[in-house]
Amino acid sequence: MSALLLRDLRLAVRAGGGFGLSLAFFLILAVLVPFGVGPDRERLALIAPGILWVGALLAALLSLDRLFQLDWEDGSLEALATAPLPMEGAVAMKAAAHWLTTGLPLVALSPVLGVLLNLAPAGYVWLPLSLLAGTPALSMIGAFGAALTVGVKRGGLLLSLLVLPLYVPTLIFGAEAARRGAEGLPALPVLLMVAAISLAACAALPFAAAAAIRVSLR
Amino acid sequence: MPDLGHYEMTVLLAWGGTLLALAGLIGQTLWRASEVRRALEAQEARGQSDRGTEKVGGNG
Amino acid sequence: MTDASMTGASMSDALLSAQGLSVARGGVRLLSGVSFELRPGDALVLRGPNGVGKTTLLRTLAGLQPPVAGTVTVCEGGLAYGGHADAVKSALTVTENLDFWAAVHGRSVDVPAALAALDLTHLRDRRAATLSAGQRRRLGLARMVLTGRPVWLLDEPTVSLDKGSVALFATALGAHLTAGGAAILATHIDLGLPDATCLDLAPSDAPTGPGDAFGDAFDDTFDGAFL
Amino acid sequence: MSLWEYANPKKFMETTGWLLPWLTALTALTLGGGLVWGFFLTPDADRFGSTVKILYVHVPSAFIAINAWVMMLVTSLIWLVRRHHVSVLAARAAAPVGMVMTLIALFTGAVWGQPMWGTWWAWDPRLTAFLILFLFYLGYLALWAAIENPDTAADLTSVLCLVGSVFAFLSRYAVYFWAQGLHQGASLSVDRAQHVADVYAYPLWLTMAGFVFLFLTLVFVRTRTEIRARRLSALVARERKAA
Repeated sequence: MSALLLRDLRLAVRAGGGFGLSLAFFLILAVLVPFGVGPDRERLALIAPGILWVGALLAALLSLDRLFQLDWEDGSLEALATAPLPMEGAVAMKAAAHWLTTGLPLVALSPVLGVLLNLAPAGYVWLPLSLLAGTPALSMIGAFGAALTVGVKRGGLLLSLLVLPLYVPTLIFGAEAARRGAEGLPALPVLLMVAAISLAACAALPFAAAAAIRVSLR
Repeated sequence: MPDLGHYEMTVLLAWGGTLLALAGLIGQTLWRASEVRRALEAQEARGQSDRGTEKVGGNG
Repeated sequence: MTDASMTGASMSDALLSAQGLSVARGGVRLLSGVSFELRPGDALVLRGPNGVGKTTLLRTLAGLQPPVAGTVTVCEGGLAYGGHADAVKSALTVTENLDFWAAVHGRSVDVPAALAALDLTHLRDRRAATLSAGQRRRLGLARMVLTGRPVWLLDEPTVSLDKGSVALFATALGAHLTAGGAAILATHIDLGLPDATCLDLAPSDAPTGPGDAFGDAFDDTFDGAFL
Repeated sequence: MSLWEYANPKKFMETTGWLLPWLTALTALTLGGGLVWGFFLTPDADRFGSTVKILYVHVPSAFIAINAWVMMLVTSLIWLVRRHHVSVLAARAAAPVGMVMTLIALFTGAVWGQPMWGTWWAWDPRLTAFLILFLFYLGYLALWAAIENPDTAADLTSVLCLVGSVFAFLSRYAVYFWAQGLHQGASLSVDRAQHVADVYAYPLWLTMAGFVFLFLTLVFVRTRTEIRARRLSALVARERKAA
């Protein structure tokens, strides 16, 4: 299974792999928000954790519809289905590859963008921490959505419609953890909640996603 | 018409919206039911006619 | 799940057997009553007009799709499936593609052998995007050699291959068969395999496929009243 | 004859064939009676004034909105486990009804809260939970519409329904947690029916029964339509194959 992870990482970094795209999107979003909301530093500080969380969520969503689509089109998915590799494992590795190429860079970039939005000092610890705890869930739930829409032509829009409602708990707890951290309130319990959602998603969703892929391969 | 007092607008709006939505739902349900039913009968008729001897209602 | 090394599989028991198999596509039953047994060294060529269900049958044998009726039993460490698409990643080089599949199948020692079998050694560092259709097809077939699995299921393996490549593929397949493997091919051209048995597929006349439950008419009274 | 017998289309059509006239009459009776009773014959409540009449549409529609999804969850499970076509088609039939009921609950809830909150939409946790439920219904129906092969669509939507139910349940608590910060007026929640005085409770139970029967009638009619649509596509496919 690690071979699949390494292959996907190599593919993502190669030209046209789309590695930098979601990062660029996150950066652009963080730049656009003040244009929309106004340069008032107080107001920006208030909304910084929430906006950065929504930005990270949308950036993760952006690169999800290609997760299985490329393998579906060039026959790799069929070859993987008949390989000795369990499909659940393949899906988990794909989600892990997505997390490593998209989730982690977002976590790393979030403090930098925090500066643009006048994030409170404590936020520079808690925002990346909450994103670190939340992005695995974003990748895994997104992989499940991508598995559902792999057979659908132009499934990208449908994927967003299916996945965004599923993102609500992660977003609420994640953004709340970041906000409380930024305001100096006790944020650990909320952070644990986000981590719990991520762990539960990574434990259970590969089975649902693998089932969806087997159905789509029929 | 009962005297709805101060909140008349609110109550009428809520009830009006609900009845409208229910009417729309029931209407769409019945309309699609008859649509599909007519199309199925046409298809079954076509299925019967070109097979000639098939008994009615048989599963062809 | 250890791979049954080919020579180990005893000559008598079948590598793959299908009994009373019937397959469907999009709710319509294409083939029914397909039965055969595949012994080591056998090659089975599926013949029939386009759309009769060759691909659907191969996919059902590969386990990608459940059969509507009948059973498929495959020996341990079973089969490798080569579909229309060659499962080749354009962004990777030829060796990277094969290294990946070798790692997945746990056989990384055979990559040079697979490359040589399909005469791809001189292309080993070329990015797959720059390969011609024929070369990509040969890379896909090299993956089959790499899996080390006894039963090959090949869907139109020789499409877009020139004369020389077809001969190359035939020799690779011949080597696979003499080593005790077996293969089922859906193809139109004669691969010159001496003892290949042919299976001519005819469309099934049975009623419709999984949609059977909806096959029979209803005699209902209610809607007639006011619809 | 076990319950599963009803899952084969022919049996289901025959049974609903004679059942539906009675069910329609019962729906008309209970729904009509309940609404008339609730609207015309109940006195004004002391604090809420006549807005209490909105109770008779808000509470039942909210009740159906939630239970329609539960029914879809059960029928999806039946489809995944026992592969009965009728149960998954019943799920597909129930989804639009559930969605409309969610919309009604949202609309009436917002309208009811308006005098209290002074705005047409306050992020009240209960209403927000229904907003999320509405998105789940939307996603479910969109997935059905996006896939041609009916069996694949049935499987994928059933898996989505299972996973969606877990997240819908989780979202409900997340929203309650998230709305802690808000300072809310009197709670206008679905469970208000418990402490409502008897004179209001009886018509409420009647309208609740009316909505339940309406739901059943609509789901039966729509399921029959789905079965006919499947039979139509099966016949067309067979005709294309024979040609």
